[in-house]
Amino acid sequence: MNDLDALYRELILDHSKNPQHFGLAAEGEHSGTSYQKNPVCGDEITLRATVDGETITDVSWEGRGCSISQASASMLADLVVADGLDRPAARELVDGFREALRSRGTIELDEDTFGDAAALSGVSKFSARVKCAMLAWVALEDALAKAS
Amino acid sequence: MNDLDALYRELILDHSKNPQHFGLAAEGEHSGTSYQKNPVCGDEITLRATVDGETITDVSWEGRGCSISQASASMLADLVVADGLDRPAARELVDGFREALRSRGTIELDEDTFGDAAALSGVSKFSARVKCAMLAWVALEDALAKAS
Amino acid sequence: MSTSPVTAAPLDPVALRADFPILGEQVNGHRLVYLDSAATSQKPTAVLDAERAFLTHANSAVHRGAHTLAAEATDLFEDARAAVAGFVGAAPQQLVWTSGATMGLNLVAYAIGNASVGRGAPASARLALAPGDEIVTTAIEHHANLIPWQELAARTGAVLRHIPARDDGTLDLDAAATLISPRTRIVAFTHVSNVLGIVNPVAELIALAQQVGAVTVMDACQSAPHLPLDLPGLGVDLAVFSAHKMVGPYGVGGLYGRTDVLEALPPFLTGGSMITTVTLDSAEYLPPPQRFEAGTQPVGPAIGFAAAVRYLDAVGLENIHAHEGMLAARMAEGLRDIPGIRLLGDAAGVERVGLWSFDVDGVHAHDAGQLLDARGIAVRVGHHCAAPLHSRYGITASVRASAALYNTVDDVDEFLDAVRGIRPYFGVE
Amino acid sequence: MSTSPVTAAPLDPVALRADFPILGEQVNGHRLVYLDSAATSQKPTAVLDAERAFLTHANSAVHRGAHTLAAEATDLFEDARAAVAGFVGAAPQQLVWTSGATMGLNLVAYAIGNASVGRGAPASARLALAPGDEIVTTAIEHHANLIPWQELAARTGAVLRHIPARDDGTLDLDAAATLISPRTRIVAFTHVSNVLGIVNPVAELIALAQQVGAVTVMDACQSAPHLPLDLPGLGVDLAVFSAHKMVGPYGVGGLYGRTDVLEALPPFLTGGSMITTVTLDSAEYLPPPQRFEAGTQPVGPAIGFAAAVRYLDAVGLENIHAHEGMLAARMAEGLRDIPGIRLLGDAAGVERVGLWSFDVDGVHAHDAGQLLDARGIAVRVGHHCAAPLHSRYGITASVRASAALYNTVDDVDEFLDAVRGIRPYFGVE
Ligand SMILES: Cc1ncc(COP(=O)(O)O)c(C=O)c1O
Ligand SMILES: Cc1ncc(COP(=O)(O)O)c(C=O)c1O
Repeated sequence: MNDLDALYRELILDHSKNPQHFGLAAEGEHSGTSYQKNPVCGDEITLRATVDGETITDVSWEGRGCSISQASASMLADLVVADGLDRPAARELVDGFREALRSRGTIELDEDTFGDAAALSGVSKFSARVKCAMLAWVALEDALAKAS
Repeated sequence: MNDLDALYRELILDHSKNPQHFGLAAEGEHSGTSYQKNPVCGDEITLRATVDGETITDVSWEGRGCSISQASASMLADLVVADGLDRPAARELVDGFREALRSRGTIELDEDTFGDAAALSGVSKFSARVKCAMLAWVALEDALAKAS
Repeated sequence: MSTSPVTAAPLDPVALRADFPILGEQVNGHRLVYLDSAATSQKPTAVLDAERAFLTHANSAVHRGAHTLAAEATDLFEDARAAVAGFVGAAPQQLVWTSGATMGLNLVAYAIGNASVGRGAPASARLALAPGDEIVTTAIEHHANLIPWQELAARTGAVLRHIPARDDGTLDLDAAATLISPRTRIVAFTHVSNVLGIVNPVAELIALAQQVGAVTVMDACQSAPHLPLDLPGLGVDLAVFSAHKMVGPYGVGGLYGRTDVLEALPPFLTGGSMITTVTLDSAEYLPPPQRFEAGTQPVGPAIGFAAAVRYLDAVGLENIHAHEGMLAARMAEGLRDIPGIRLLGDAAGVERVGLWSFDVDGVHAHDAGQLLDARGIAVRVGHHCAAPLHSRYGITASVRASAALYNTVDDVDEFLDAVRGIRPYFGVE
Repeated sequence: MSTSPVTAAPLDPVALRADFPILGEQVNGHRLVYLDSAATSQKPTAVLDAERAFLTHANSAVHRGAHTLAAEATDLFEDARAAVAGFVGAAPQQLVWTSGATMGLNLVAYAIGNASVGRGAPASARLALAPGDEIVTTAIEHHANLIPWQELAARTGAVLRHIPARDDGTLDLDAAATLISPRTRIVAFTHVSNVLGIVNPVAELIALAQQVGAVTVMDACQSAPHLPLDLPGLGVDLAVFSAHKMVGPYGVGGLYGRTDVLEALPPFLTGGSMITTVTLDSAEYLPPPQRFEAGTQPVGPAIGFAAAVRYLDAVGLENIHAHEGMLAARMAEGLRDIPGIRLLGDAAGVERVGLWSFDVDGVHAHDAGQLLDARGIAVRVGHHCAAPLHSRYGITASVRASAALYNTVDDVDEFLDAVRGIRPYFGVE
């Protein structure tokens, strides 16, 4: 598989065409919302996380952008909601994801931890696209910090 | 004679040590005064010209600066006063002097026209010093323009 | 001039490419097809050599020393000014060095701001803005010719207004005639938009501004590398351009000014080499251009800039314009035939430079650009620092291909072939 | 540190000279003795090569493109930022690219001016000046660290005050302690004067400023090339320096800022690449350092700047400082023995860099410099952009000899020999 096909795996194109957890859930007492933007291309995302103490009970989002940024948001929401992650686990997840994406192709994301998002491993070879893939993850970090 | 000795001819050092027409004459009805400054080194000159119609009846000056700028002012004053130049002649003199000084050593100032100031020919090989030699001559141009 | 005329002797881009070593690079296993010259151009060996020769044989502080090397450096630096000024038809003392077009536009905006709070000479008062005065710009500007005016308006209480564009990318001159009124003090506009590539009717805008006594400010970033310019002949008051888009170095640009306007403008940056007298409490300023050149100037880049305009002149601006017009026409024809491609600013019968921006239906610009990049084709994706213009077209980003004198018909054909593959690759039918 | 310590391993200037091809030039039939590095330094081949390699292999618009070349250029550009930031002990995001020190100081002054008219974020208010607030600078500043504050004071109604210097060139710290008061909002000072060469007691000035909550701004132009710097460790809020004085290229400099201060500072230049959201009527700005980097940055010069600081680091700043200190001591000893020479700022027991300015009794500085030039010795004559300091000494101009890492003991001895000839040549006994 060449680098381009590794970047645009089928799974990524699928998620970007059928984004999961798209459409913001209603704001709740224990939700935090984050708006993030990539200033170069104008891509943007709004992500809302709802918590119950340390447990994350819901993640939803809205936005527009390239297939990488959309797929990444969709995969992240899937992962957090499906696994019912708690905050520390989510923080660890974001850190691990960031590290792999900045690794210039030396760290692969493993499927056990990252689920569908593991398909984003190929992005790390494209330094200009790391920001696209990170957008939702940064938004989650920020939204969790705001949610009480 | 090397370039440096051609720059600092005896005559120049003499004028700079014994500047002629130094000390501003009293301001008269038909005098014009010009203040000029070389911003790089702070050298300055104030020159006053008095006219009677088209005839220049007096030139005096004050200032401080390098030997070239001081000698040049002294020589110019000498020349204009001694020859009793009229305005058009003075203007022509300044133009001729400027042209020679900007010629990078290709035009010599002739003694018949420029008197002692012909000794300033050597300056034209030193482009950074042309401003020093021109200071008084620019001041004369300006003072004449102001004198009515 | 008509649309893409091939009146001048054709230029041979293949021969020119030998002067640009980077064009021989391989990218992702393909030869580099560089179609991002509107962002920054490549630089010929002559420019690199000129700067290096200066730095290894004559480098020294200019306008400050009396020693031989300093005098030599000063002469070369002032020769460079004369060359760049001459390139736009101006006299040397009408050309102010800047660090680039953005700085040039900020210089103008801040200097007018300074005049507005009473700084400068008595003549500066004519440039002062008061609350209610109007600054007119257009809806198609690069952020560099928009945000400085927003900020100036905010600082002075002036009102910022925008000449609208039509769907086809042309400026609405009727609206301009209404917008530009006796309240208008400044009219700022781009000669060529970096998104649309259309040569704007700047003579008409200048005429409208002159009728009401407004100062005109032209962004010539995207025209100076591509069209013959005669700024004094055009009658514009102030104009800016950047060397790095003109096959020249980074770090230097030019601000052209009409003599009386430059003389009325108060200083912007202050510091060394722009003063006559300084005490601890106040300073007096030199005449233009030195008044605007505080501190050590970008001497090496300026020397390189002169080599760049000499290079462009040697090729011939008419030839460059004709060649790029031919490439633009070929691009447009090809792109119009590809399903799902929407060209931005596809007005008929207008003069153009060699660039096109477009939207690919169903595929984000970033993804489209990635596909081209995989084939060694460098284009730009994003809003190209013209976000409001993209909003107007209902998009946040587009793909832009921009040609220069060193691009070939092969470059365009490879680009078109790659664009044909975009929607299929992403499964958009 | 003590005065001119030779604690570090000695550096071999003769070996280093091979890296600076210009030092092999002949001037007026003599070998070039370059003693004008305080005006601008010479640049080693490594710097020229780094810039050229970038321009011929990776050149492309940074922070704007998604294509491979643009990504590569962006990585190299950000690596350069990290290198230059690291050179002064800072984190990359604390280093703003400027076009030079003058622009850096103007950036700070104008940004504070913008805060003073209500621009910027709520946090910017803490930087705003009101009439009666005081800006304190010193009596020994370069015009670049004086006139921007005069202008800022004039625009805001703030009052400018000056810490006086003693006859021996040292700053009067007692006077500073009185001058710096709760009304003081900014304290701006040079680390090393470009006329006196004395390393000022900046830690003490910073402590005084911190006691009253004033922002500190340091001009590090003449220290950054010569002393090891740890700006965060020093505790200064903002500091500027220029690449061209640091064996680097023209057209680029650095502004270091404490993170919280940079975050509070409103933008100065506006335009592309420093924004998040732009509409026709308003814009929102990126965090530092991008907030201050409008438009295309001096990418080539920045790459060269990184190569320059790597070069300086490889030689070792301690070694450079020791070597230049040794040269300065030799110069001073020689000059003090020559009749009619008056050294400016000949304070005992202070730390210094390798420069001396002096007055020659009975001979104007221009004439003295000319004589040296005839022997291939390049020194600077004039007021060195510090006119008020020269007025204080009752002169308008002086001769300055300034050394760098590539100067030798022979350079100093030839210089001294030539200085001995000045008064005899002009017939002054
Ligand atoms: C002490 C000092 N400050 C500021 C400057 C200005 O630096 P630049 O001309 O590089 O902007 C200089 C050099 O001229 C200097 O020596
Ligand atoms: C139309 C236009 N104006 C202004 C600019 C800003 O130029 P620079 O980034 O060189 O300052 C650009 C390029 O980015 C441009 O294309």
